[in-house]
Amino acid sequence: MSGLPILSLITFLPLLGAVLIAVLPSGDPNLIRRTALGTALATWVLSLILLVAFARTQAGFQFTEAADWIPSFGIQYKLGVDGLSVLMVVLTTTLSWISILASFGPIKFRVKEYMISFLVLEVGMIGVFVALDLFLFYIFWELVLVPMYLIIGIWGGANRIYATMKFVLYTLVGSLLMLVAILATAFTYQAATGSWAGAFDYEKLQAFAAAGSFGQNFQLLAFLALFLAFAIKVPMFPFHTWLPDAHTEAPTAGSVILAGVLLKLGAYGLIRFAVPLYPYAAHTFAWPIIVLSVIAIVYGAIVSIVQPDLKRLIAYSSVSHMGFVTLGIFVFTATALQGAILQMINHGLITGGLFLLVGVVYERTHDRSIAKMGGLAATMPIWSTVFGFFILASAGLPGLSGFVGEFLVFVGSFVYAPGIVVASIIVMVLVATYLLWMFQRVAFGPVSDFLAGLGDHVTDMSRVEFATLAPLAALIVVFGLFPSLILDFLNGPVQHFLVAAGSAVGG
Amino acid sequence: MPIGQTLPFTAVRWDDVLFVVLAIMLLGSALLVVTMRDIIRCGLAMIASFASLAGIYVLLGNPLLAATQVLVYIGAISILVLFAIMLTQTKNAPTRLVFQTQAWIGAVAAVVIAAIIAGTVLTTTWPSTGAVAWTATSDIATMLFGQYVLPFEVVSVLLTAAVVGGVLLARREPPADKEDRS
Amino acid sequence: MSNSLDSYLVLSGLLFAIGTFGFLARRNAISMLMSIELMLNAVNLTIIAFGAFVKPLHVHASVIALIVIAVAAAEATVGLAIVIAIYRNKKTPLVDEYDSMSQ
Amino acid sequence: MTALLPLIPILPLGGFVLTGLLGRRYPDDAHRIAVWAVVASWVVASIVAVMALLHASPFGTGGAGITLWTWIPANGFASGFNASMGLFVDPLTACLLIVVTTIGMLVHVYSIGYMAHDPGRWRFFAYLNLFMFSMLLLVMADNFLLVFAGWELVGLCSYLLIGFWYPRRTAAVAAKKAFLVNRIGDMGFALGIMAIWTQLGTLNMQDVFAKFGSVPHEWQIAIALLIFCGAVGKSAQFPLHVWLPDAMEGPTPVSALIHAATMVNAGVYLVARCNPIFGAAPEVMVVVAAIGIFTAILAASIAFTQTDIKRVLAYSTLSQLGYMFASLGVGAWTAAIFHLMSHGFFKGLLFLDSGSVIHSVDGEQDMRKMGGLARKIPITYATMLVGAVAISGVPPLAGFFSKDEILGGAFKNGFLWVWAIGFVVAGMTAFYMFRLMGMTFWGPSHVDPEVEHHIHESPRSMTGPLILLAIPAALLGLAIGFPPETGLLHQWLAPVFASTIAASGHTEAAYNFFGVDGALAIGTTALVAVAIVLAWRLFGVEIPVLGLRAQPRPDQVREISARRGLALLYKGSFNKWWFDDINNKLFVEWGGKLAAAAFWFDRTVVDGTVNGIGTVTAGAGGWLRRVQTGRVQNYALGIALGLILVAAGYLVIAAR
Repeated sequence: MSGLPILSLITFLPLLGAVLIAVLPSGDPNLIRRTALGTALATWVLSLILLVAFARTQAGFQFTEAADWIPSFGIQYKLGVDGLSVLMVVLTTTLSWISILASFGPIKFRVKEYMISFLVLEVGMIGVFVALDLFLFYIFWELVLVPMYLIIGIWGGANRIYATMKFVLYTLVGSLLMLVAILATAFTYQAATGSWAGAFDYEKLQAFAAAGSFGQNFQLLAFLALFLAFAIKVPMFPFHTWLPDAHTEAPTAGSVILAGVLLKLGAYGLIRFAVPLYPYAAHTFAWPIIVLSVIAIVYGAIVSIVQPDLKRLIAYSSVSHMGFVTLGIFVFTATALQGAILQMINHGLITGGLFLLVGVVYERTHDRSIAKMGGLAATMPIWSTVFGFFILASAGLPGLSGFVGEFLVFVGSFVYAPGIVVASIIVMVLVATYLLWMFQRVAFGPVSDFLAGLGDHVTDMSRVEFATLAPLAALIVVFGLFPSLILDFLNGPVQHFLVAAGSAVGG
Repeated sequence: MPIGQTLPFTAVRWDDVLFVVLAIMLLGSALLVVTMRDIIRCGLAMIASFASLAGIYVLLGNPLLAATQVLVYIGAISILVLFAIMLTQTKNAPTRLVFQTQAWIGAVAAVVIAAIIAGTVLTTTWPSTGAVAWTATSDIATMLFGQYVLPFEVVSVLLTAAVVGGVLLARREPPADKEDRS
Repeated sequence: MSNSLDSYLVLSGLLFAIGTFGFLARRNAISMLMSIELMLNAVNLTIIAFGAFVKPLHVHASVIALIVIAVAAAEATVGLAIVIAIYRNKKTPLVDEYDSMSQ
Repeated sequence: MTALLPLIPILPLGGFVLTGLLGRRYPDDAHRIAVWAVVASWVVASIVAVMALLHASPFGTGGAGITLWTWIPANGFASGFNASMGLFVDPLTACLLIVVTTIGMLVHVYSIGYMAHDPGRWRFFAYLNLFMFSMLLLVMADNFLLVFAGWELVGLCSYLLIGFWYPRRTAAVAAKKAFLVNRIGDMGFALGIMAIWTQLGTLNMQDVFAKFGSVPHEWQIAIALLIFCGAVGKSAQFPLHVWLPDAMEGPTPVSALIHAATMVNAGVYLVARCNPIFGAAPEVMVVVAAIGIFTAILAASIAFTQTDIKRVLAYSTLSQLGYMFASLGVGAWTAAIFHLMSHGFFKGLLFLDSGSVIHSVDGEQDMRKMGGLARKIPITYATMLVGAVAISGVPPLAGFFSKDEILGGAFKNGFLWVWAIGFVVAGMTAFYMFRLMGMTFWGPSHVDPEVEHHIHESPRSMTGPLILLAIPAALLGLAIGFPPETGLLHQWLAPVFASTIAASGHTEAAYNFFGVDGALAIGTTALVAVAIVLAWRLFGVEIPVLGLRAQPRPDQVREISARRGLALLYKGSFNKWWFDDINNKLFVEWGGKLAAAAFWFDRTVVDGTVNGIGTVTAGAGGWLRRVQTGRVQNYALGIALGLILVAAGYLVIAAR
């Protein structure tokens, strides 16, 4: 590949920005905000360059960079992207600058620390998607945790300490299991080959796994540990309860990133690591996981219906939507996996947008309870229109991006076993129920006393707020009509996944 | 008239008698150290035990160590301890409860430790010569200032540091208002 | 008896056990320090006994014992200084009332 | 020629986008773009439809299409899912194009007047344009996924337009209800599409129909049932009929366009379009016929007693849609489309008329507060009378021909029970329509005196479309349905249904007026006449020339309905046979409880476990914390005990 280490640049540019902000005077929050936004935008532009330069038809990893890190254990600094990670990187950088822009107004104290945390968070997230060394992956994975802990714990809502502790402890349990699995894998590899070289190298390990060299019992244990780590992050039923709390307490931008990117880390891990490294175990556990996914889809939707809090409702809807992703992964068909990856991206865009919109209302009312709202369509018409748009996208309206992903997952699962779809398709009604009922109570009807009491505070969206949402809305429409823009990137990864999972191509 | 190797009319050696007497004194006074109520008496009992130990060192053919024991332990450390006792003794301090609530567990533990040590010692075959070898002071001096000169110097530095540290720690903190004046 | 290594070692073990008991049982900090001195003496006794009965250890043991005595002296100095300093703050020599570590 | 096809839906889409973006800024001129977009679309659609109906090149008898782009690519996977953005027009689509664009255009024009004083007018026109786009997409789509997209989009537009007056709670609730009930049907449709893909590996309709014979029969039945499920939802058939009457909360032009003339016909269109699928599953055809005819009589019985003018029309729509499904079910495909077209025109007319009535009496919808309006709003009255006569099936208006074909088809294809019920429903239809006419236009006025003095005929932009719609409502039957079973429509649609009819084994006996067909027609007409006279007697007006006495006696109606035996029926009809209450209990109440229980489960059991682990850990820590007393001697004791343990352990090992 070319000499320019573009992946390292993209990964560590935000860190540079964070360092720069650290030396800026904290008395000038606007300068800090602009610097952060500038860094994020620069990273975004770089990632777009990467997207354009990426060869879609070529299989395998591109732009790989490798350097020895801890040679005595074969640990490397190794980066590389395939179609899946390239999309995830761009999703991350996009949501990052949108989130930073959306934080301009709401974050008023400790701006410097906030922006530094956010940029470090971006480093971690990008790193997870580009790391090709398991140890490096783990480092980035943990790196994500710290800034998020601070963002929820310092700039969050009233119950933020509880939420952030729960989030961190829950995730830590998972990531420690993951560390155990990674080390066990490396040790097994070392024992089998007699050398540490490549013991943490994803490509080498994958080739090793493809040859069927991991024992079956080992696979079952390692897969379970890894799966648990990722399942908590996704989050899958019944490991999802940290999500509503974290979402509810996090600041708006935190929720956006949490829903938009952090949940994708888990799904990405499943696609990239858990299944290709332990295909036998993946097939063994496929049915239990499918059942859990179906439960998550339906159960998340049912629980969403009765949520009294806007953010909590969207959080539970995330559980439901992410159920599609895990379902799509574990039915091992090309169609379903394409759908699952589409759903990952769409969920990032749509739910990110929904959280931004709730943040807009929260800015004005300092309240998120649905019961207190009402008649916002009259007082905030533009907001209501945009909110309605995102709700429809979330409900899977054809022509918007949510539909294609969900439908592909359904079709792929139907090919695998029609019963899965029959059990979960009720979600089509449930999703409309909770979203439209919520929309009716928030936007329709007469203006509520609570809102009327706030008087002129309830103004319509500002330009900046609209600017954060417009790109998301545009992408939702574009991907809804031209999903091939995404799907073209996925040929290689999906093919690779299916071969690695040892299942017949197609379906 | 030289004294015989053994007690008159018996085959019991003087050395053994001396050893038993000293050992009883040692253990007895040590027990008194850890059990007596009055801490000053404890200090005095400690001096007694140190002295008995010095006697045992002589039995072991090491007069230099015995001398050092008397000089350092009895002459320096014990006096230090006695001073500390005097400095910390308050009239209203409860002298009744000298023991912790966990004392009986400590006693059991001590007994068990003693039993383990004794058992280990008695069941082990040591490469012992069976006779006490006399240690000449000159040999010790040669070795201390030859082979062990570095540790010796390190110890001297340690002692200096300990003196300085002790002074610093025990120094009465100057009250804040005095600080302003100086 | 006096020519047997075992008897000295057992004696030393008993002395050590007494010191241990003192350390564990006494409430007064100075008593505890005294118990530590007893234990150190027990160790010294062991060293010297080995030196007297085991050929290769001869003289070396004496040197080591001397160093131990020196270190013990340093320990006693600092330990007593600490006890006095704490006593000034807490107004009691009783160890079980020093519990700032429990926070 | 096919290059023109994309224009038909794209023009209204452009109208939607422009109106939506600019409408807020120019609220007074908001309707202009929208109306002209639809007019342009109508022009293009008319050209295309005429060409297609004449079987001219490039359409021929099989139709022709154009693929715009690949929507979802297969991406190199052997059987990867794929679907295209393609449009397709054949004679069946052409018939729908005529109905949709013509009525759509007229409703747009009508709305200029009807919505003149509404501040959200731009929004209304934007939504209407979006609906036109979605509906045209639905009928023109060349594959099932695109049909589904249109299917959902019309549902969305219906949602937006029913809830147009969103500050009104009932409107918001009705909108949501419509969307949700529709989604239940869509769920089945989606499953059907997946089943088709799984069985055939394509979603292109023509390919599917061509290959459908190779599907195992149980899958054929399943697919047909699932598709019918979607049709039931969209066309508001029993048991998913509950949303349509509530949908009358929307502005009246919406009721006319979406909930009478076009969207609700989508189900009929879908089943007709999928005739090879249903033809392969005759078991499902029986289900279709049964549900259709049951809905017809159920809805007609409810329409008897409703007092809201629009609700009567809504139930009438249900009933007529039931007819169409019955017709599809018995294999009288063309008759169903015929009725679809004629019903589209006369029901659209009736709704617009009712809108005009409501407009004139200041928004009042309760017929008990109307009466005697015939003279005050003559154009509305005249056109509505045409519509009522047409729907009642009085020859030679449109409704007579289409209904007669349905009943004849049922009778001749051996579905006597369908015919019998349909026959009764024909009479019921005439009765409730003339009850409506009587209560609204005839007899003494019960209008609120406040409103009474400024009752006025509607503006020309409203009456114009009424007159224009009255013409096809009256003459469509003669134009395309005469002579029966060999008329123009039959010639147009013959290629669409030919193979299915041939496969079904029903030998179409030639229409024989001096035989069974004539007898059926005369029987029906006679029943209709009796029903009209009955309604006249109860709600009518004095026509001295014919010796008919005025007997507008609501108290008499009440007296009759209070008679024993009839009382229960009256109550049932009035309460819509309690369907709303059952649904409310079953889904809203119990469903809500289920959701609440699930939430409780989530908090208590799932989260409780997590927090429980946390509490136990914290408790264990708190308990273990006591070991850390901070007292040196406790630690020392620990060390001593540890020493003992290690030493003892070592001794034990060494002793072995």
